[in-house]
Amino acid sequence: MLNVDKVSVSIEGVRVLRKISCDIVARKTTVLIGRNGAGKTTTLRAIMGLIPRDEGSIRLDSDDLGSMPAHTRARAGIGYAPEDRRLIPELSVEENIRLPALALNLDKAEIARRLDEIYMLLPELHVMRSRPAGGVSGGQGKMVALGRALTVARKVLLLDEPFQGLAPALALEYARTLGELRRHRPELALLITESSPVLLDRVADRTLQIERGEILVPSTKDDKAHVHEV
Amino acid sequence: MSNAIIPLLLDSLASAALIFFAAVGLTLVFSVLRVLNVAHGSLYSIGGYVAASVCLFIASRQLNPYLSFVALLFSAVFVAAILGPLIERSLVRWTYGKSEAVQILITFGLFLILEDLQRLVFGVQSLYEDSPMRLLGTSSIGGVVYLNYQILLVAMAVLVVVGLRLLINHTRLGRLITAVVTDREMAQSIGIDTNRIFILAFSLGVFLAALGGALATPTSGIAPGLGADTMVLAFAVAAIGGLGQIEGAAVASLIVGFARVLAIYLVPSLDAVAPYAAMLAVLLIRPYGLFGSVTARRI
Amino acid sequence: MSRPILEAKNLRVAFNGVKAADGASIAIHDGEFLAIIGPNGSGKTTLLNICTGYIRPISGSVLLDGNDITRMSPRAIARRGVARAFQIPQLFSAQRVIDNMMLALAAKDGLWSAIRPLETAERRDEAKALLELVGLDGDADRISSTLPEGHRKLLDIAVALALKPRLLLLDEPTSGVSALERFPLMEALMSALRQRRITALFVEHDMDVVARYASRVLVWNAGNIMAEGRPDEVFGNAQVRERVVGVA
Amino acid sequence: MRIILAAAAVVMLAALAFAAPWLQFVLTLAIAKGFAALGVAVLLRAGLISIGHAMFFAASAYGAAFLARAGINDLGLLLILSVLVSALIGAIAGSFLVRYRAIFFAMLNLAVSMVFYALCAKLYGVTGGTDGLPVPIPAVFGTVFAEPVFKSILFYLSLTLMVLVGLAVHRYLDSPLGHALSAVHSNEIRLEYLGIPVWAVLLIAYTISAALAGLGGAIAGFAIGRVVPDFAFWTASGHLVLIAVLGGIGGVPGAFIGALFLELLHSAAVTVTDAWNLFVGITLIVVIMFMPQGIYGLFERKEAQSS
Repeated sequence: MLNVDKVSVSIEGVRVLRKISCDIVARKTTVLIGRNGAGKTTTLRAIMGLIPRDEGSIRLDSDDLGSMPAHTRARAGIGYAPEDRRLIPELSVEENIRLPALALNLDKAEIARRLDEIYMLLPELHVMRSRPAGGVSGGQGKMVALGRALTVARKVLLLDEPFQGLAPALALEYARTLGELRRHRPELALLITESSPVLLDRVADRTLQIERGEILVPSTKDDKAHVHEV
Repeated sequence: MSNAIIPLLLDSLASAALIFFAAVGLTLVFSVLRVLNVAHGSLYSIGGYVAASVCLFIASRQLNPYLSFVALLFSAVFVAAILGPLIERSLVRWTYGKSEAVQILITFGLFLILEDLQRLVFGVQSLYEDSPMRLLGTSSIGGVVYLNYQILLVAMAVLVVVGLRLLINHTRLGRLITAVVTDREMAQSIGIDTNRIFILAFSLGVFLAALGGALATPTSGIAPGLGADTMVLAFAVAAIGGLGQIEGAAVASLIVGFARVLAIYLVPSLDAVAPYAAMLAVLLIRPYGLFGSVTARRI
Repeated sequence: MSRPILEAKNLRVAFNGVKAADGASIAIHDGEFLAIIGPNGSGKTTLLNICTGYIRPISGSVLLDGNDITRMSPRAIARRGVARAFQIPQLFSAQRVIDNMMLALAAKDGLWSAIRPLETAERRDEAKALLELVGLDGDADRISSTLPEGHRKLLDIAVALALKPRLLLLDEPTSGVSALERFPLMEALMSALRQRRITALFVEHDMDVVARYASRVLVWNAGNIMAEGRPDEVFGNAQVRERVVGVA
Repeated sequence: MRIILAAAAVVMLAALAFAAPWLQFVLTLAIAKGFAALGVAVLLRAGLISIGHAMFFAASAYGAAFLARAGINDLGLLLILSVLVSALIGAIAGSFLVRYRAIFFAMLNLAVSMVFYALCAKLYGVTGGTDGLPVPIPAVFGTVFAEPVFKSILFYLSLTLMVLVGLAVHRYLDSPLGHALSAVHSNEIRLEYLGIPVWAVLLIAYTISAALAGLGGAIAGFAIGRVVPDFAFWTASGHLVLIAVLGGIGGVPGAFIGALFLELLHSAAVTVTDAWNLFVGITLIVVIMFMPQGIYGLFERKEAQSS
């Protein structure tokens, strides 16, 4: 579905990604594992067009995303929840979740349908929907960011370190939600980055390992070994 | 007593309205684009030059004098439609995400260019055409005579404040602007075409500046150097109100307008000092302006 | 037990209605390596912010060697021998790695001593030695913003050590450091602390690190101390296991 | 290599002024503005952009005019006193301005300088209003020279000061204090946690930068023979920043290179076109967009390649 081909990215003259290639497949949850600074976030930002590429191509189905400005990703159906939430504090939780729908100029019925779906998956968002987003805790904020990404994600959902900074109890909760999401939206292609793979064991269909800006192609055995080591 | 106070208040209000027009575009552009446009004053004076030229043309051809009101408005639209997108795309866009020093210098370069272009196009003479002001005549309250044009200025300023607030809080475009103001990258990744918002916001800023210049010409005429003078005044007002704060700019305009008129009545030689003294006084007590705030850095 | 170096008494702090500290008191004694653990958002970083004067508590006091430092600036507290390494590394990102170190060393020497160049032979050697300790000696001449996240973290710690503190506060020293580098880093850090007789307090998420290195553990939850004691005691506590460590 | 280059440049300037005396005035003025731009460049290292330094430039020139009126007429004494005046004003203004950063610092400097400007222009009885004040030719070691001779002396004195003061500033920037100044731009929190008082680092820098601007202003006052309020107008401050950036803020020579470049270009261009600012504006934008290290950066890059 989403195809990343030989993409290289530099930040301030330093190569951060070196010719990475990977396929993000529909109906599968792909986990991109790597330590901090390995290039996980940069990979997602490159897919979202938030950072210029030195070379390589990014395609969604048959469309070349690389040549299009960043905001077209959302219209193409790629949802993205950055690690640091990035909500608009003065708007309510629900307004934050609705925002992408406004940007995409969806009609009222469609907005309502998507909101219902999100509230079903994340009932706690419904409870706090009228609270200002600036007043929710860090963990709850992650849920709101997930909800907002789901408003957009028709085809692909990118989650950047969703468990980073979550207390263990909340992390379990979040992992359960991802399981629910897989059941309700089976067609979705999920790409999740993570530095500690403990919690992903139950959600990951496939894992990719990224190290110093390169995606390794590990044998299944190595992969498993890595997962269990930590 | 009231004989002294009422004209003072009216003068202050009218002065505040003109000052507000000079500053509101600056503060609006800053809030959306995060760029302090040093060339803002030049856009104000270009609006003034275009409006004065058209009004002089209308007067010289003895066309319907009421056309000059249309001319004032359309001069501003004209300037904004041409210069807004042109400047944003060619220069201002390049500075996004760069340091303030770079932004100030690039727009200072633009200021130098626009000031000389104005001299080349409109010459070094001052232009003065006050038919719009004369047409509206005068009224009197309690024996105090004042110009109806001043009331029009105040009304226009109020209209702009209310209009901008409605736009930002109650329209789809306003929501998208809020998102861009808060977090550009997030706005892009949820599907907002930020470049479009930037062009719109910058052009709106240019429109407000040019409108200010156009509305001011009937009262004071226009001459070289106005751009530089307007710039510092706009700076002062925007800073007092809190950069990026529209209501803040309105309140700051009132303060500066009042300070200025008071100085003219009391110590005429200090009228030019008043706005900056007010700015200094406010910023020393509230460094981020009356309505501004700064968030602490997380560590 | 010896007299505490640092004591925070009856602290109360709140952010947006969330209580980061609610009347709790903590103390760090000479020679300790005290770990603070607890769920995210429970106010651990805030605790460090208070102890270093970055924020002021609503009520309560912080004592250093028995002297009240509650209302002092981070600068004044730093000059009294308390150094800090940050969760998000705080570096002079546009400067070279070695310049980061030398400026810290110069700060300790006193900036005003002379209008001599920052880079002197002995200062460079001293900086190199500290960089070697954290394994960054090969990166001395790189611009620090170009270091990978994990290495920036190490540099941040080395900068704090350059201040030759008596008390070092470390905010998640191993986060951002790869699993493989974690233990070597901790070993090096521990030996540096022992050698220089530095007392340390560290906030940490990696329970393996805590279990192996902490001399005492304090569990912080919702602005209060939930448990306190030797690592084995604390990890034996059922409540702690459930709420903080997370049962897999 | 760099020292040889700099020495060669200074010798060339001296020779140029000797061979073409009509250039002396332009070169003196360029060095004067170079001092002021160097002051701006010092603050730019900390990421602070001042759109108000023309105030110190003007204050010092006014100071020289007032002191001359009060009967002091020795060049050396006048220079020292007027620089002290601007340093003192700098220390006072700086003591509250250094609390601010970024755009707020820029705006407050602007505000202070505009109050100063407006006062100079309006207080006719004291400052002569927009006509300004004359700065008479002072005595040099007790001797009053004819104007052409004095202007030559002034030029060679400025050139000498450029070298001496330039070296001193270079030394300052290379010291821990100078490095701490650049560090303010990178990370103030870390500086505080190193126990370094940021305000003191900045106040010292601000006072030095005001003194540098003052030195330039005094020289300009003597060279022109008059000081007017426009010395302090915000566009003049803008030009100082422009010179600093044009030259390149990386090193001390940048400010002087920028000033020389601009002044020489100016005197060449005014004979051809009226639209001088148009030209400067375009140059500034081109330099910022395509040569972020300024003109001085070109030399540095060459050296890096050759070594």
